[in-house]
Amino acid sequence: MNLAPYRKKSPWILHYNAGGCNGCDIEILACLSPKYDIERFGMINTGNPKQSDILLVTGPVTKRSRERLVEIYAQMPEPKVVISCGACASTGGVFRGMYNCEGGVDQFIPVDVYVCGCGTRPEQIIDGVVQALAILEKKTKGLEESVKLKKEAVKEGHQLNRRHIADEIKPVLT
Amino acid sequence: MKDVLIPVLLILLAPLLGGLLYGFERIVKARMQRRIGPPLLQPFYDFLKLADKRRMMVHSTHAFLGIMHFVSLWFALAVLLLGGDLVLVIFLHLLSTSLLILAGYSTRSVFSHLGANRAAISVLAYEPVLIIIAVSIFMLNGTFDTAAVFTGKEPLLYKMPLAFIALLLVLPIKLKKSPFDVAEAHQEITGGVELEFSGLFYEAVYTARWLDYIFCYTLVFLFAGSNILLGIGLVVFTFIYLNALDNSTARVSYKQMLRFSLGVAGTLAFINLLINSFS
Amino acid sequence: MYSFITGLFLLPLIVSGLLLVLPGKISKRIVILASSLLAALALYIFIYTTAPLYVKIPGYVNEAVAGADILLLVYFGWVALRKKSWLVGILTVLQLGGLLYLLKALPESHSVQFMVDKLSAFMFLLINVISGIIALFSLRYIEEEDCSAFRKKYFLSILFWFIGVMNLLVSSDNLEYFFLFFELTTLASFLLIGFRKDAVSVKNALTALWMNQVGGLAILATIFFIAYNGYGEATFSTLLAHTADKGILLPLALLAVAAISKGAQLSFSKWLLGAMVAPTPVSALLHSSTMVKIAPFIILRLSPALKDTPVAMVLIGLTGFVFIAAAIGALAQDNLKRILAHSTIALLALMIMMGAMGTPVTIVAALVLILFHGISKCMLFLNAGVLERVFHLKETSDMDRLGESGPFTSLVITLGFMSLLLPPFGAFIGKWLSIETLGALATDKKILGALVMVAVAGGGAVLSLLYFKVMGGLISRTGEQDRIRFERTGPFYSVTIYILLGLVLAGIIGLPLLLTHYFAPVAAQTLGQPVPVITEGWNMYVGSMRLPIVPLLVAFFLLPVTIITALFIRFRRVDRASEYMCGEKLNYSFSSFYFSTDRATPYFYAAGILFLITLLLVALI
Amino acid sequence: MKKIETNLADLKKDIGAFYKPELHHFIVMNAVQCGDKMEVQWFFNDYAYPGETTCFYALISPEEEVPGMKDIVASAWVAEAELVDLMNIKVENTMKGFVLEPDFESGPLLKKK
Amino acid sequence: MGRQYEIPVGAQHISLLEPLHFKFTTENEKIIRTDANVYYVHRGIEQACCSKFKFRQVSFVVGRVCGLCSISHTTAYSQVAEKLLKLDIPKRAKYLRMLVIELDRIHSHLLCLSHVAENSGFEALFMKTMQYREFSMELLEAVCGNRIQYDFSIVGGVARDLKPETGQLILQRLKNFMPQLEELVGIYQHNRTLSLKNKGVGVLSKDDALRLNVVGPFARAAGLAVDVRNETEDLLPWKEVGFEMITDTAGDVHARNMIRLREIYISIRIIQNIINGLPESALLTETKAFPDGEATVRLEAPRGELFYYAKGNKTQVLERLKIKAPTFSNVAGMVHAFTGNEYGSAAAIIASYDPCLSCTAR
Repeated sequence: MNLAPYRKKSPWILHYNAGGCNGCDIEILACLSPKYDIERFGMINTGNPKQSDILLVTGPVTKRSRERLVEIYAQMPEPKVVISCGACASTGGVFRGMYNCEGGVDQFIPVDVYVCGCGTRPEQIIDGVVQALAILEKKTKGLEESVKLKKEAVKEGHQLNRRHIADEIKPVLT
Repeated sequence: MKDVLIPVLLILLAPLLGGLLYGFERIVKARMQRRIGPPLLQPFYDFLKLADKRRMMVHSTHAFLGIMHFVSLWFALAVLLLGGDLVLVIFLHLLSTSLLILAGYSTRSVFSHLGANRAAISVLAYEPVLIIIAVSIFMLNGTFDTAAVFTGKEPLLYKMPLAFIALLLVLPIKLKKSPFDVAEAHQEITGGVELEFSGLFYEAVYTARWLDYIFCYTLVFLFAGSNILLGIGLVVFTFIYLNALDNSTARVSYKQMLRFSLGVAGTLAFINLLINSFS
Repeated sequence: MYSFITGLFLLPLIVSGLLLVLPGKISKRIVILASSLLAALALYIFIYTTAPLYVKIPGYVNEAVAGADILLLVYFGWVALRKKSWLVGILTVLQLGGLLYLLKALPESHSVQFMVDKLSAFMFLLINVISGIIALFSLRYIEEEDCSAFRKKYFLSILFWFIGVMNLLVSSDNLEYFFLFFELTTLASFLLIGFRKDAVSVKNALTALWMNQVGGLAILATIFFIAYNGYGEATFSTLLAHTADKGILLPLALLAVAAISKGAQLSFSKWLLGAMVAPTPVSALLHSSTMVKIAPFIILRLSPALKDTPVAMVLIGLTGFVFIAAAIGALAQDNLKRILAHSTIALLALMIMMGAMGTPVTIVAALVLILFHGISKCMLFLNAGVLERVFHLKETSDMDRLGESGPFTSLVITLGFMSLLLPPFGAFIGKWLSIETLGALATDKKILGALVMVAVAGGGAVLSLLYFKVMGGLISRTGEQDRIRFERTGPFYSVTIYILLGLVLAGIIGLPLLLTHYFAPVAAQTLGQPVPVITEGWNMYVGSMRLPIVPLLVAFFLLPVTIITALFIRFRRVDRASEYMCGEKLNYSFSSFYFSTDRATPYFYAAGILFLITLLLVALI
Repeated sequence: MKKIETNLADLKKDIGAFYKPELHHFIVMNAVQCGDKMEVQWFFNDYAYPGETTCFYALISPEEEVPGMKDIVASAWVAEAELVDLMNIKVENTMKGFVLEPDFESGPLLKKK
Repeated sequence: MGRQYEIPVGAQHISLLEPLHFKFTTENEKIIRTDANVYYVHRGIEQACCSKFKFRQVSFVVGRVCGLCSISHTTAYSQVAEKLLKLDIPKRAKYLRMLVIELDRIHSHLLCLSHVAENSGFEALFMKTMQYREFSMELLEAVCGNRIQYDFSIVGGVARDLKPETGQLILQRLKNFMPQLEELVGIYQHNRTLSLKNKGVGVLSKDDALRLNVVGPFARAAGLAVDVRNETEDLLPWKEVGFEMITDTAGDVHARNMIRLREIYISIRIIQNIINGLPESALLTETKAFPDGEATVRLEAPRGELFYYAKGNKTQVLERLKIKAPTFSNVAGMVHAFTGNEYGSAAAIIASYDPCLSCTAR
């Protein structure tokens, strides 16, 4: 039985602020509110990586949050998509090149949807999520290769020990 | 034939009914919060999606206990619907809860542990009340068998209104509804014992919640005896009451919950027990 | 049959003597041989006893018994002098005075002194099988004890002596004999509790001594009142023959006091809690098969007479209170042995309550509880010993790593606690039968029944919280360890625990059989009325209570099988993820809820004393 | 803004004499590079209207250890810990690593020569 | 292991908007010690402002210090730059700055209140508050052109003018909002379970507030009358537009909720006064000078006193810029006020501080 079509009917989101200015975070919160009501799409803000499908990351990745970002990414079971919300999560934005910023979520984990804006609007976030759902349907269940993870892509059906993925993060000095 | 067929059908369809009930409840809740809410079949979409996830767990003991929680809860529900002994049903339910609590304890995860601690406290809060209610029922019927309640002439509600109120007061604890959802407490311990489950293993715990709905509403239905109309009325009333309560209260602390449940609900059930023993 | 019973009486005593003189190597074999022989004898007697067997004893033995009594009391007096314990002194003087008066005033008895009926045979089974296992366990345990070689032999010797005395005690009909053996068990426990000879041990041993002496005094008073009322000889049979008489209430109440003191109910609970200082096999012995089980035994013996008397009502009230008080007290404990001790007190209360109610179902419930509580508690205590010796753990809060270092021990302790709490274990069946019968009591006795009902429901919930707390610490381990390897603890430790585990699990499957063929006849003979146990399709009826077999059998697969499978199962092709710690990778310290009941304890004791006074007052009026 | 000069030896005495919890509140501690020297500043403000900002400052060389203010101003530890990491000065009883990861170069706010 | 239980909250936790890490050491879920790590968001803005960006660009950078109170940051920076340039700005610009600051305060306070409700386990109230909050976001969009990150203040004045019809729209929406605000006050004040969760929880006494130098609603709830709007008038004429100090005495979460709700009334009054009495003048004062000397500026952000220190050296790039955010002053008080509370209330207490760590860490 092909269950892939049901993935997009029940996307549970996890939100992580990797060092942003809060602007996008409150807009994510606003998405939950009655005006935008993201639960229409079956979304729940789980707050728990182990039961989430979509990771919403905001903010340029600061040095202190980079390992936490990879850790919670590793704790999410595939298939999963990552949405970088806002300019700084996508590229580093105005913070790019600052001494404590790594600049952009895609430096660490594979990102599927980039949502623009500073700060990004709820409509844009919802649009990004809907685009992510289309990607989610096509995803495989293997772990994806990434810039800093230094992990080979893992095929479906093989056992993977995720316990030490974040240990392999090496600091990048700019 | 009919006596057996309906319970068996109910038992087999329990997850389905529970899922529908849960989906409907999510809509009602959303409407109460002036939102549109998810579609009615949302729980089943969740179910199918969870089955599709890559499998992941902390360790095998933990995952296995979660599955057995679902199995044993279904079994407890079956015994209840087939007219089994009420005290035995309560203890079987305790057994299934205890498997989940043990699963919570079995990992070295802080929130899972905390959730298990709180779930154990919740057991302390509602179990004595349920047992007292069961004994009150025994006094009226002379037997603990729920079959006798389902076939009884007069609805229990007329004889034990206080016990019914006590049941209503402890149901939010069992169903993890505000104000007594300390065991789940999303903002505090992110789901408690459910936290470490994922994918297919979480599915077992997630579906067990649907069974818990059926279990609790069957307990409510007991108070109507053989009067099906009254039973449906009670269930609808309880449904509305639970959702209204959920939407108008904040979560209290576990100490306040324990004090309230044992103090108020326990006293009500006890008074009802005394009344029953004197009448 | 006579010879078998005599063997059961004399074998432990002979072994006890031999162990003192023979060298260590041979004594090991003797212990193994004697334990298995005793178990076999007890099993044989239990299976083949039908009608009560009366044993007459020649007159000169009576003299010897009287002499032994006096010797024993003199020894107590000497202990009182040496340890400067005025309580023991006063009680000894009182006892000695009473005994001498009775010896002088009472006529020489010539009737039966021993009566072996099914209840005694049931107790034989419990005493000899469980104590034998404990003796095997002690062989290894005592080797690691820090004391002289003679003291080690002495320890085993007292153990067997204790078994012998218990065997005699549960079969004596004559109250004078009963008094002697009662006091001899007191002496044995006094010696065992004080075995380590440090200040705390000596103090707690003295506490045990004087508290149990109160019970002895109560027995002496019983004998006096039986004579005073002119019922004839002071035997249990006499008491049961005069059930209709009103004057019997006082002797009954006094014997109940004796039972309460032995059974460590409030406010005598201190001695059992203090007994923790002794080597762990002693605790196992005291809690599971001997000593405290005298309490439900006395009540069961008297249950036909006790039934529906005011004394029984007070007793039910007291035990209901003790059940919840002990459960709450247990919640505040951290030491594993103290937790076990509190739960023993709570369950003993339940057994005494069931005995005092005296209906067929309750007697069956009491028997089930006595047997399965004995097995489970013995297993738990022996594991506590293993923890102490192998893992050097005593506090439950230190045991959070046990699931990693000692998975087998943690599994067994988990199962042991579950067996006290959940379906389908034997102890649960006993508890369940009690709740069901309490419902009937509440219909019958209104307020008392309702109150006791609440106490049992509340106490049960508190106990389940406690067991969760302990099990939670035991079962936890990190995700790093997915494969379980059982630890090795040594042959004597593991074999005994395997046997007990087997007994616990066999109890689940064999329970229907045991109920129909063994428990029901025992209860029938004890009560003097038939106890119907009918199997009908998938249901079993004990009296009016229905035991559905299917749910229990399924529950058997759900719980013990689940717990054991959960440890061994390994899911393949499933990813291992780390625990969710908010993305952090720090180590956090764990604990559980704790509770303090220091403030409530004095009130509990005061309430216990109040109940005791009520008990005597009710009997007098 | 009122600026009062002080030195490391008199610092605690001066601030202790000035700071009354019910009259002033501590705002922040700051450091500015002045050539080879470092100007360390402590800002206080009145609760009254119009509130005036008072700034104590001391010129130190980068190796010198600045006395901690924690016993006079209970909430000063946050500001001290931050300055230690960002400006690479030494403050009594304050460890590095509160603001920055251990692997980072010290004193990122210092102007590079 | 003993009786102590260490509970982490953060970096990622559902009750937190921002990454911060609390380690609560608890006994029976009662907090006995709190360790806080608030520097997850440290990005290095101060250094960038003094090296990468010219002083006129900095006002857009400091706006990104915090998304919730970006107008306070840009305004405070503009003011400190104007002080360095010795610039006087038009009165209409001052009024417009106050208007946006107060609108921002309304949205920030409502967000904080809804977050407290959510973390107290009162989901319906969270939804309700968020729903009512949307009007302020729409108004801000109408005034500044963006829902968050307004970039409204620039050095020398403001970037956009307020059209009269927008002013009328604001007045209309505020009038519609009043009954909704009454409803919220009723719920926050009287809901029984919410008071169980909030009353007497997370208490900071007045003495501690003085000792630990806390600011903003956190301090005002403890009875400490500290509000920059009450202390200075040289830069923004607060008293002219009807500012009023609000304090409470209880110092608990409930008091902080009430302070925020009552401040919304004051903000509404200020906004109405500003729109009704908006002076006509230019929006911007131009200058070609470079910043020189040092200056400090204090401004009341929604969370309390915002402090800017700047030093110029007659070049395009500043010598030093120091930002002291309100939460920076509150960290010591925050860590202090957890002790003795239930862990179950911790999330609600955190939300009631309304911590703004992205400003604190910069």
